[in-house]
Amino acid sequence: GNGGGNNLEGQIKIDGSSTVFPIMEAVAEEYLAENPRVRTTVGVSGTGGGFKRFIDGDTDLSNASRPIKTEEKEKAAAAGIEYMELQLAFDGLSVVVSKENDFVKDLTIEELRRIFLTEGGVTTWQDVRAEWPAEEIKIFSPGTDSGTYDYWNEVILEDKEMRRDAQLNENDNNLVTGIAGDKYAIGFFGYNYYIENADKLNIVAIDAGEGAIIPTNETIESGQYAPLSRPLYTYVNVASLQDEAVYNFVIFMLENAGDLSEDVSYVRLPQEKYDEQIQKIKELRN
Amino acid sequence: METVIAKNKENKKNTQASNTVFKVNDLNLWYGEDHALKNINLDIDEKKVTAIIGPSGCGKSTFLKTINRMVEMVPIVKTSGEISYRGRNVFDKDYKVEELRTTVGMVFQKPNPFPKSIYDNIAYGPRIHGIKNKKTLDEIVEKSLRGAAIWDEVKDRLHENAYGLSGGQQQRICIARCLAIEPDVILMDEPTSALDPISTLKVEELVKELKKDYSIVIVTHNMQQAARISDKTAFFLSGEVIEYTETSKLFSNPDDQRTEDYITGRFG
Amino acid sequence: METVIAKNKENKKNTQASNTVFKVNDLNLWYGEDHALKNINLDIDEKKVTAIIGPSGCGKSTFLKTINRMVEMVPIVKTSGEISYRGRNVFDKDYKVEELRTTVGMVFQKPNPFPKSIYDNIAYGPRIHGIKNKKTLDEIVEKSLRGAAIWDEVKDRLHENAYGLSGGQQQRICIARCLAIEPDVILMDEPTSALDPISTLKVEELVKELKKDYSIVIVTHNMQQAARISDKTAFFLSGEVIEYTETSKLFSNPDDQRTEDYITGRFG
Amino acid sequence: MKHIDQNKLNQKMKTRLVVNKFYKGLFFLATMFGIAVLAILIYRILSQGIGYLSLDFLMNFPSRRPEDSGISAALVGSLMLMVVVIPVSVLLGVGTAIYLEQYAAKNRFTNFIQTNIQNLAGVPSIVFGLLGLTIFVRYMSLGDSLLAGGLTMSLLILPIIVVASQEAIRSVPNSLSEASFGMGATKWQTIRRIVLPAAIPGIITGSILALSRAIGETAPLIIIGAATFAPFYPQSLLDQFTAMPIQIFGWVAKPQAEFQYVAAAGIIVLLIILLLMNSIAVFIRNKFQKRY
Amino acid sequence: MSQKTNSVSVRQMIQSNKKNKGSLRIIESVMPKLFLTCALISILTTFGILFTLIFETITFFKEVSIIEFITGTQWFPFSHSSPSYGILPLISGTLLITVIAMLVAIPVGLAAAIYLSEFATDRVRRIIKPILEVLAGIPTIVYGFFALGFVTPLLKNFIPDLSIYNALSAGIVVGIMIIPMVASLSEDAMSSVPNAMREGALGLGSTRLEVSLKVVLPAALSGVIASFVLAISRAIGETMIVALAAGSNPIATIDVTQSIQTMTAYMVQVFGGDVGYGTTLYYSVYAVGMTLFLFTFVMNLLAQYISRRFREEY
Ligand SMILES: Nc1ncnc2c1ncn2[C@@H]1O[C@H](COP(=O)(O)OP(=O)(O)OP(=O)(O)O)[C@@H](O)[C@H]1O
Ligand SMILES: Nc1ncnc2c1ncn2[C@@H]1O[C@H](COP(=O)(O)OP(=O)(O)OP(=O)(O)O)[C@@H](O)[C@H]1O
Ligand SMILES: [Mg+2]
Ligand SMILES: [Mg+2]
Ligand SMILES: O=P([O-])([O-])[O-]
Repeated sequence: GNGGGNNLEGQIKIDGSSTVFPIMEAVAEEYLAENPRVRTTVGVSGTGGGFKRFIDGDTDLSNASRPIKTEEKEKAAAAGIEYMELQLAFDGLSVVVSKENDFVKDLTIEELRRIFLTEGGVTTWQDVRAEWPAEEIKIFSPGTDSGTYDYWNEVILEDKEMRRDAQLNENDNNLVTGIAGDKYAIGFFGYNYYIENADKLNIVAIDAGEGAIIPTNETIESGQYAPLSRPLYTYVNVASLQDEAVYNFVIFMLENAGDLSEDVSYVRLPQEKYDEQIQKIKELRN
Repeated sequence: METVIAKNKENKKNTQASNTVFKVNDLNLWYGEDHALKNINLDIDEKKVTAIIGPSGCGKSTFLKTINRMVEMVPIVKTSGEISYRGRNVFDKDYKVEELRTTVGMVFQKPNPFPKSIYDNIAYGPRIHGIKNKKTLDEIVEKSLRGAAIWDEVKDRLHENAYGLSGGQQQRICIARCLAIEPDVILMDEPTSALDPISTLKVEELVKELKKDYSIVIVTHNMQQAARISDKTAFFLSGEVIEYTETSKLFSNPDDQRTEDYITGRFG
Repeated sequence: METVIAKNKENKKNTQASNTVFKVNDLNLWYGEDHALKNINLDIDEKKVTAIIGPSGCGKSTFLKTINRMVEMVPIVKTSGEISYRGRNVFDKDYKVEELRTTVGMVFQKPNPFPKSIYDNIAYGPRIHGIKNKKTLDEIVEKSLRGAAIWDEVKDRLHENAYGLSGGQQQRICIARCLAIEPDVILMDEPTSALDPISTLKVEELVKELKKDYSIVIVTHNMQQAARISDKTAFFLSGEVIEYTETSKLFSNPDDQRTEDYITGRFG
Repeated sequence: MKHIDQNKLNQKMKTRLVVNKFYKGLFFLATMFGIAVLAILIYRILSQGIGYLSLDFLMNFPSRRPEDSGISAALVGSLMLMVVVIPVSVLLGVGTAIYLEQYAAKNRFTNFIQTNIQNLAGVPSIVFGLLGLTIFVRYMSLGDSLLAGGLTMSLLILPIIVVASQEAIRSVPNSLSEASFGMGATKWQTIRRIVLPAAIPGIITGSILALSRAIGETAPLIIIGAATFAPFYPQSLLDQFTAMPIQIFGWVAKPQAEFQYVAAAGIIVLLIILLLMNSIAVFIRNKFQKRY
Repeated sequence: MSQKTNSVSVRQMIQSNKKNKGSLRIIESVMPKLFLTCALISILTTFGILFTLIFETITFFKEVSIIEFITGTQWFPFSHSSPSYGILPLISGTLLITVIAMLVAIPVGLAAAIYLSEFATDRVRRIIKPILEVLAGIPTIVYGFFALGFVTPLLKNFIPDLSIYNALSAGIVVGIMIIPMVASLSEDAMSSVPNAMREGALGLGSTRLEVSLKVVLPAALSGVIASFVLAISRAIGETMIVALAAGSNPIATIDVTQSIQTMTAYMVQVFGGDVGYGTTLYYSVYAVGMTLFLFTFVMNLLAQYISRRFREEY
């Protein structure tokens, strides 16, 4: 691509979603190999935390695992931050239980709701389905600042309150450890964490009315794994695009996002989507 | 007091044959390379006060601490020779130091009461030896304090901290503490050197009193004191016993020129 | 050495009129509430050795430290009265202590060389007073070490640490260190009390030698020493000067009964 | 009546000696417990991490691929952090110690400073993180830069350095300063030429131990927001940075199991550095122990 | 004056050097002020901490009632609809960890102190003390992984019901981390008991154990207790171990097999996700930080009070 020219210098600050982090880290790493003098930092503040810094003008790119919210849009406008939304890959929120858990194979959206909501009134697995053991359910969830939580909150919880004894953790690996170590635990996180830890976890098929579906590259890309598959974004500050290094980086990112996403166990977008976005960036720049 | 006397009368009968408590044979001691005691031969008599004098660093304290094996606290110490206490070699493997030190009490140069009440100081010894009965302990405390001639001064403040006492009183508390376990021998290392003249006098009188019941070995740097209170005196010089004889003889008519030089103040 | 002598000859001319270096008038000193020096009146003669004796705690060290105002390092000290050094009151506001202490040197009870080389120990004083020239320093070091009668013992190891020396050598290093800034008066606080007899002898001889060039005030607990080396002796008792006179008179025929009691060993 | 029965006493003596022996063994085991834990901990980390430890690991920047990952950025970041921490904390710490030991009068105010320092030494490191975030990162607008991180760490270890330096200064015998004053030296001359040189081994030892604490601290850096992926060497004090504990923290959060081993390799490097610092400190302490 | 050495008299040289002593005088008066400034920085730091905490905590209390904060029994700040900010569960979690840690650190640390001070030979002490110092110098993040990766699986063998994140494992490891501190501070206190005291007791036929427990330990008691209190303070403030191994479940429980959350772990949780500046959540960290600070502050003062008030006079 035109990412070459290792005499480019500059500084790029990226922050935001932990879900998107592995993709962006891969992009930054590859970019660095070609442009060793561009100093790129990628933080992991969660989608919401990232947007706050983005709106403060602290960062050039903000990764997100959900689209920007209306109130965030308004704040950005108030702060005079112009941005552009870019999609990088697909993710499928994966609902998992421990490998030791031999009874939960699939769950309906309704059941998920009952398990995760305070008002669901469920405390043991038996309360969900009578044939399951009367053991207390332990719930693990990404922290409330994460886009993953927001997405879950929107499509599953419908903005009602999650059970208060849920363990919230910003660190997805802690969720993996927590769920893997407890036969009666359940939780959810990004597709790649499931793929990387498939040996420790059982995936739960989700039945949204059209039969139980498990997340795979195909079901996610096709949208069949609904409603839990979602696109992953990064938002770029338009003003930053004037900076040669940032511009160069964004182009490089879009050119390589497909391969790199798969590399880190996410699902690539159709190639036209990337080309279209590259086009838009180039137009913006001119 | 009565009991002590009773007991000791009894003892006297048993041991009348020999009136030697300690027999020291060819004792040598090294601190690492430093030969601190050289071929010491010396018998310590029962119910007598034996004084040890000599210039600083000649090994007086070392000798005293060897008798009750306190010197073993210094890790680099090596000894050879024999010290027999009432016929039994104190260096014997199965002679426990704790047993030896229970029968051979010690009073130190600087008064070192424990930071506890006077009562607890005295009761310490009996307690570790398993005496728990309150009444017995009370008796022992009173008897020991009387024995150390300090009962009247402290009887109303037994439960105050021993550190509230004057140096001389503290030293007598330490002597009382030692008496409480009814030792056979009492070793004293310059017991009055940290005391004022009046306290010194009191302790000296006490020593003279105590020898009725106990065998006493006393190290002193004060020759007048040795002359005043002891029956026999040993003169140490650079780790050797130069002369050991009746106190009156040693101070009036010593055999050795070095002894004479020392007691007339020509060195030390 | 030559320069010292030369210089001092010169000095002698200037000060021949008065041969008093220090005049102490009605000096009182308190440590907080504790009245440690009481109405001291005392003149210190030039090129003489003045000894100060007295029992422990009588204020000897305090008096010495007051002369060069070292006592002010204790924050609770209060003084009244006057000490005039060559006609100038040392308590004067504009009399800088550093200036005073440069002309009035001090040697302490325990040898206290700096943890530096012998050379750096001696050169310390000149250096802090701004003498940096290597050759000058070399000369001063040699001269001072000779003056303290230790040059021959250390001349081959000037750059070794002073702590490698024996106690007696260290003390002479301290004296040399003091000589290096060519003081006028030297104060010595029990300079031999930590030394063995042979080292003591050497230091005593040195003092006798030094008085040719310096005025010396020496505190000692050893009356024989005072008698051997001093010209005048002051006897202190509980912060007061009991008697101050020619040494020979004080030791043979003291005016005061307490002096007599002390020098004959009746107390202290 | 005789209070002490020789037979009983000897009987009792046997039990007492057995009890003594038993507890001696018990106390010894307790002492060994810490050492055993240390051994297990080191063994585990070595066995996990040694495979990833290589020259490449030391030279590489972080990577998404475990086998390409390296600690160099974090290592340099930690060292650069020290570039800020060492001058700031040591100068302030020794200065404070000199003031307290040599200049301060014994009054309420001095007492207050002293108490204050002791209290600061007990403030949890995460609270220092909040201080750094509020004052340096936000109020002084230093952002999550080396300077902000370094200043935060400096304040964190300042009390340790003060206390260690005070002890070192206090252990210089008074007789040495007296000798110096006795020659007409001024206070500062005495401090500079006599007290400080004699105290310096103690000061260095204490400072190294304090610095090794700063190198291993994680929580304050998390609070002030040291970056997770910063694949470069900081060029200036205002650059963002990553540090070893943060890098290790990041690796452990990775989905791939291999990164646990990478993290272990990172811990090995961190521990080696700490061990080196500790050994230097112990060496200095033993070498210069009590010479007066 | 001698001709051989061309030097003037030292006294004259000193005299003439005195003229350029002006700069010396200035240094002499500047230095104390400089050092005082250094000392003032430490006070400034304290004020900085207090100011920071108080200021932001007040902002927090404008949004959340202080009564709820102190008396509430629910800590659920993440809820979008109805967050609750009762700090009790966090305090309970903190205390639970502290108690477990102390149950490990005090007996083991004290026993080690007694061994080192009263039983060990000089050589053994010289070897063991530096090793313990190494143990104290290991970064807490390393201990955190150790707790999660080793101690928890180990305990799970005995307690199958153990949550993967639990108070027990974190508490034990915090305790282990603190052992060297208790051991070395207590050992210092015991070693400073004069030998005369030991000799006195040994001379009465005491065993080493009796000397240690009946004479030395009582004499050093205030120093020993002060070391405990400092250790408690340290346990309260410990962060990375609990953040990694104790979980993030703010419930008030005494069930040590459960996941809990401490004050420090909460702070890391929030900042690990870098909350936005200015939100209630953001300020809540300061309120928790303030509480944490008060706890440790009281402990530190207590430790100082104990060691000052009950300083032994032997
Ligand atoms: N713990 C020790 N380690 C090494 N050497 C020692 C020790 N204690 C004493 N010594 C040496 O043994 C010799 C005899 O010492 P000791 O204390 O027995 O003399 P002393 O006659 O009691 O002297 P003083 O009158 O000063 O008490 C001295 O040379 C001393 O240096
Ligand atoms: N720094 C101090 N603070 C308070 N009191 C002191 C101080 N130094 C000495 N004193 C008191 O002043 C009195 C005189 O002490 P000083 O040291 O001058 O006696 P000394 O004659 O030199 O005794 P020694 O022969 O023991 O050296 C003593 O009562 C002592 O307790
Ligand atoms: Mg002795
Ligand atoms: Mg004196
Ligand atoms: O970190 P998130 O992708 O869940 O915002």
